[in-house]
Amino acid sequence: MTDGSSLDDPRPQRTYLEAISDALVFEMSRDEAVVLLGEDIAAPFGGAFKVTKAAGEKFGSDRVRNTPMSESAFIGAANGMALMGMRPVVEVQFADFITTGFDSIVQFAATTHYRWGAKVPWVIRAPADGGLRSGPFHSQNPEAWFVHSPGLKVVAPSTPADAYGLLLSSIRDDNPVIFIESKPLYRSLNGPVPAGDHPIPIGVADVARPGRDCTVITYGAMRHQATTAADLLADEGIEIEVIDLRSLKPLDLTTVIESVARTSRALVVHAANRLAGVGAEVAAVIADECFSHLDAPVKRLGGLDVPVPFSPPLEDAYRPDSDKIARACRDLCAW
Amino acid sequence: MTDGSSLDDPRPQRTYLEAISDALVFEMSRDEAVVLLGEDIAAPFGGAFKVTKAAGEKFGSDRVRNTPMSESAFIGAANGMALMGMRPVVEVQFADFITTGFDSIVQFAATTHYRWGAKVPWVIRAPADGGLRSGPFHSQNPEAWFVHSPGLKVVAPSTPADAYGLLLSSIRDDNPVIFIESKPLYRSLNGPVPAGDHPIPIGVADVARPGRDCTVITYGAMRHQATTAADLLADEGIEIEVIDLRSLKPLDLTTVIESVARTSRALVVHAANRLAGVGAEVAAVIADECFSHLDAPVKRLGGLDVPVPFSPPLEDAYRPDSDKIARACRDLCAW
Amino acid sequence: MPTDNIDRLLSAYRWMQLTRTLDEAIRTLWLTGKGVGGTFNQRGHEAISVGAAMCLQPDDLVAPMHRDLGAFLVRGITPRRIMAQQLGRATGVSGGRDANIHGCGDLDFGVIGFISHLPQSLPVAVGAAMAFRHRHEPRVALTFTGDGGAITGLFSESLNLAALDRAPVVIVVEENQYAYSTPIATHSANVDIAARARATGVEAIDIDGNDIEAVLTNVTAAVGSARDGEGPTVVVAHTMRMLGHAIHDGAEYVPAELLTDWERRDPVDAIRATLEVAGHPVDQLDEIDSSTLATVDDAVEFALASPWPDPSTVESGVWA
Amino acid sequence: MPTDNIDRLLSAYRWMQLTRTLDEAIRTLWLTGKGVGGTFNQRGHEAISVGAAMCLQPDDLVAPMHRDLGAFLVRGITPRRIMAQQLGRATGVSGGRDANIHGCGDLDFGVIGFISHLPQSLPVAVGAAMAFRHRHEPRVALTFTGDGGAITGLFSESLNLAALDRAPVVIVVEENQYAYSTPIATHSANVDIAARARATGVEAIDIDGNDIEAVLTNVTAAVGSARDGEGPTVVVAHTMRMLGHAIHDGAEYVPAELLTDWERRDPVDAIRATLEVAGHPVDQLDEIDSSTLATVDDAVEFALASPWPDPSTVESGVWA
Ligand SMILES: Cc1ncc(C[n+]2csc(CCOP(=O)(O)OP(=O)(O)O)c2C)c(N)n1
Ligand SMILES: Cc1ncc(C[n+]2csc(CCOP(=O)(O)OP(=O)(O)O)c2C)c(N)n1
Ligand SMILES: [Mg+2]
Ligand SMILES: [Mg+2]
Repeated sequence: MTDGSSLDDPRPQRTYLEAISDALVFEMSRDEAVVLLGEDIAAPFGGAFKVTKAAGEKFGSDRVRNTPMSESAFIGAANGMALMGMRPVVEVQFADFITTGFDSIVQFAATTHYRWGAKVPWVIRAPADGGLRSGPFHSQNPEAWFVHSPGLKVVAPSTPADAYGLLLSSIRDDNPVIFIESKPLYRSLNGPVPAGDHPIPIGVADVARPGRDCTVITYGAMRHQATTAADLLADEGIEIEVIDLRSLKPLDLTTVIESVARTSRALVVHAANRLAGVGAEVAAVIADECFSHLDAPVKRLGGLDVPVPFSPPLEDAYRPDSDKIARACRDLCAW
Repeated sequence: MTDGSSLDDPRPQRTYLEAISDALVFEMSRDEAVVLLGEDIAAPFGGAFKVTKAAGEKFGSDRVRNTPMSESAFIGAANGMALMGMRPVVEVQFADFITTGFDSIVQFAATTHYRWGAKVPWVIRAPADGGLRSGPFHSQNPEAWFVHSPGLKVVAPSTPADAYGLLLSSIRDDNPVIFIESKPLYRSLNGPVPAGDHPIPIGVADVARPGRDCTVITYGAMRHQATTAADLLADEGIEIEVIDLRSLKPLDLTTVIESVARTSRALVVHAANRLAGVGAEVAAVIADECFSHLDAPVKRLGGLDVPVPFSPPLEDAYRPDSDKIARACRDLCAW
Repeated sequence: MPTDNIDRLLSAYRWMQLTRTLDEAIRTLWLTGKGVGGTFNQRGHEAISVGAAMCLQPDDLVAPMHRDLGAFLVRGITPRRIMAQQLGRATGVSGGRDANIHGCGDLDFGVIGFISHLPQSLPVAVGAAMAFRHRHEPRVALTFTGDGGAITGLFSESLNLAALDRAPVVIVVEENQYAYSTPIATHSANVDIAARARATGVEAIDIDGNDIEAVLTNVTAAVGSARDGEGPTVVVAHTMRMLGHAIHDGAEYVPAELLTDWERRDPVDAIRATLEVAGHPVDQLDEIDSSTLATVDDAVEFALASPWPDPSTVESGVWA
Repeated sequence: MPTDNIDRLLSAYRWMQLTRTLDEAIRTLWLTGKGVGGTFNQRGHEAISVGAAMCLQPDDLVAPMHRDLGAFLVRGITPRRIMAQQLGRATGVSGGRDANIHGCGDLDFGVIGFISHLPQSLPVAVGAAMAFRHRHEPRVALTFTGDGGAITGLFSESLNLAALDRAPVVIVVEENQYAYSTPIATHSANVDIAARARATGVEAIDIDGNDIEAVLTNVTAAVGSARDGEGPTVVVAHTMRMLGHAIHDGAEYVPAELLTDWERRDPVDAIRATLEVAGHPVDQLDEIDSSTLATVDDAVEFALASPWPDPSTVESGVWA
């Protein structure tokens, strides 16, 4: 019940992965223009993580299409399909391989509407994040690159319901959307997901847990580390407000600023490398906009400035977790 | 005399471009292992900007080598050459095209030493920045992507002397270095450059102008916009300290923090897109480390969150300049 | 020559002369200091860009590159809009946002606005063709690349995708002997681009890119076969870039004899000669030339009198 | 069979058996829950990875990929270090920083540590070969890629670079009929990889990748010709991946008959049969098998007893 639902919630319980799979099937049923592209995604195999298996079984290989290992070309082809009115949803096998198609994303897709007004409505699904002992090339969090690139939207859900609702919105969005999925949540996280047509708007943060002493701003798998930390701290009498950004571009700064103006303390947390990460932007905005409200400096936690290491003790040292978050919050509250 | 030298300085006056060309020739004379790679760089043509013309004429096409339009492969080949003890200096024709070789940079070169201890001592020279009415694909400032990627160094000189001295150090550095050149300075900026062996260490900021009222932290072409703004403001009795970071990774935060602790006000400026740019990191660090010294929030100026537009009125609106800097400093000082 | 043929050639002559004249006008503006930023030269490429675009139907799609001024014109993007685009005006195709003929896209005319990163138009055209095929639409996508673009990995990846899908796409390679300052033999170990294309599994032919009839005939066949479900074709059109890579480039690296040789094969001269030999009245051709000149003069005037974009709009439209 | 040949084959048998046995030990550890993260399967690829690496001199360089356990071993990276690497221990090749056989590089043995992004080892090997040629060193670089890797743009770009420079590089393509779950005919419009390679301007040959003698003979020739300044060669070694792509993959998508067919062509069985037919005493072969088993057992024991990396070192060494 990591996302606060109750046991008698009538909505079906789905894993984070199933929620994504459901959203693909729902959108493909609703809109013929939606096709899926990626390596090994067609049925019966259904992709490295099986996210597209249900869609492939239902819609066949004409709409769930295997591609060669050619990220530049097939993301480029998605650009062409999208310009012709289709809505391709591309899976890069791991988020780490998104760099192989970088030009087609940040140079072509991102700039097209600004330059000559045409729409490039695709989604790239990027199975990201670590904690799974997968090493430097199967654990990356590439979101900051795309937030920095004008013309993209970037979404990073942390619950099954958000994954479902935000994927519906991302597919319907007329812009190229980078959809960052958190691999460690795929099968470990269950939650209620409303069946049917329930999009969640891009650009609205979620107050995952209210609190008055300090705001933790985060997204993805770290949302759950933050709420765990908040549980710990509640026992110590410290009430943490946890804000899940959900969308990294556009950023819902209104919700963040309102919260920090109230709590006067802020910690920004993400699993991505801290240095020049999305958290730097969020922290800089908070420090600016909440200047006269802050009782302590805005702090950040993120991955260290090294490639994501493989070995468990190294990866644990690399990666933020609930203990590190709790420690940082305690320090902030004692400031 | 943009860099504060006096007319009777005995050192030769060189343009920013000549200084880079000189550094290449000097290092190639000093060290056989240095070779240049890139599109159209060989003599007699000497590259899109002629930066490698002198080197090509002196050392021939064996050491100044034309490559096909294959950024992934020739940066990949530079990885192999560097691993074998050479010191390739790669020119991407415009910084904008660095994305085409992104994998070879952020995935291979950047991670190698951390993963298995081998050195990849190359430099990629990236003619960057705008203001020249060159449009979205010949005006980019890609540095933030590389600062966010563990394992690279990122250098961005703003004067002929710094370009010369930092390029010597970059070529001698045992790590992959992204060397961001500012195209608008190539031929417009003259300054004294010491001939011979005068490397400038990577990771040391330069106080371009001392002041007591507010610190402007910047780099590249914006250093000169900032010193111009400082001149303007001096007439109004406002004394701006201008810090030129020179290296973006590693960042010399000591110099920055010492300054802001003294002036109590900070403005971070760069020509690159502001959103999630390097300035966000710098601002977040200042806001944190100088928390109890700040009399006003840390502000940022940067490119807008759009592709660099072509038309002069649009590009001027897009890009920071001395007026915008002066205005922001006035606001800060009036805070 | 049958009348049909004559009419088609006359139409080609009109477009080629317009391309040539507009290009010369742009060049003049730049050389007299009235340009904004840089711009590309088109001379020598007129038969290819015009001829290939003429083989398409209105519903088809074209994804040009920087030597394809002719293709933009044939598709219906007016000289006024193009000239205003070159000069960064609000009335230009991209409203001053993109430079020279980059970003000159308009889906109303089935034209993709290209980016600098070469050859990014290629996978885009392949993807468009995949969409046509997926929806069983009888449409074709056509794109262009240079010899430099044809040595990139993206070229081989895009051809493979196209071949796997039997996508209705035609790829015209403008083999003009140079990529910027680099001769083809310096950048390509195998200069036989058609052979390289065939090895990926795509049909390929070589044609004389200065011969408009060769372009019209062969690209029409390629487009037809794509439309008939026969899959992609690469058409390697051999030509010579007669001026520098772009306006700033004097192309001193090109041997003078090479240019002299190719000057004799000028595509605009050649089509005119063909028409004259076929007995077409010279005064009618002259009449085309002078009306073309008037059109171009009007475009220049229009562009110079056009407003700059409003800087307050700079942030609008980054998202749809 | 001449003694020289027998000795070479015996040596190959030793390395192939070591590769097979080590791979099986890794598999066992993983299937019994003692693994860390994922790991790749090697079965079927032993003749290629071992044979190709055996054709190199100590000063040569190899840039392997994820099916090349044999190449790491032949170069001198010990089973202990590899097993400790697999288990993320401080004593592993990368000290716990990189996963399975990624990042298993050691320049003392002329081995490049590969990254996941395929086929990034290719341009690196080409660049190394360019360095050798530039410095007039009689050294050769050898690299491997799969059939999936051979359809990437980076493959064609790297081959072109190599051909232009006549770089002393040998590219072994491990054509194992699948890229993960995708059959070669689904990902490559032209499955004739050698033909594609030749079109880029590189010599190419096809060989039976399960026949160690074919690998040794042909790669030796390719390496020799590279060393003699004759330029690059692509060796397409045809084989079959006999298990899943990686430990988590049951490969249900592979037709059973295909595996049955190829089981009969098992490269380790084949070399043993060849040696037996050549009259080599069986007990001596059995003796190799049992000493190999002991070596692998020792490696497992060593690795399991090895310390984890010290977390306080996590930030060290990102820069040289
Ligand atoms: C990926 C990439 N790298 C570099 C450039 C810079 N550049 C612009 S045009 C050009 C040469 C293109 O040659 P070719 O494809 O033969 O076309 P041509 O200009 O000859 O018509 C180069 C290198 C680019 N546009 N894209
Ligand atoms: C650029 C890139 N995209 C995707 C992947 C994910 N991936 C890992 S191995 C693989 C298949 C490789 O097939 P092949 O090259 O034939 O080698 P094999 O595994 O069959 O030996 C894929 C798609 C990758 N490693 N690199
Ligand atoms: Mg060309
Ligand atoms: Mg394979």
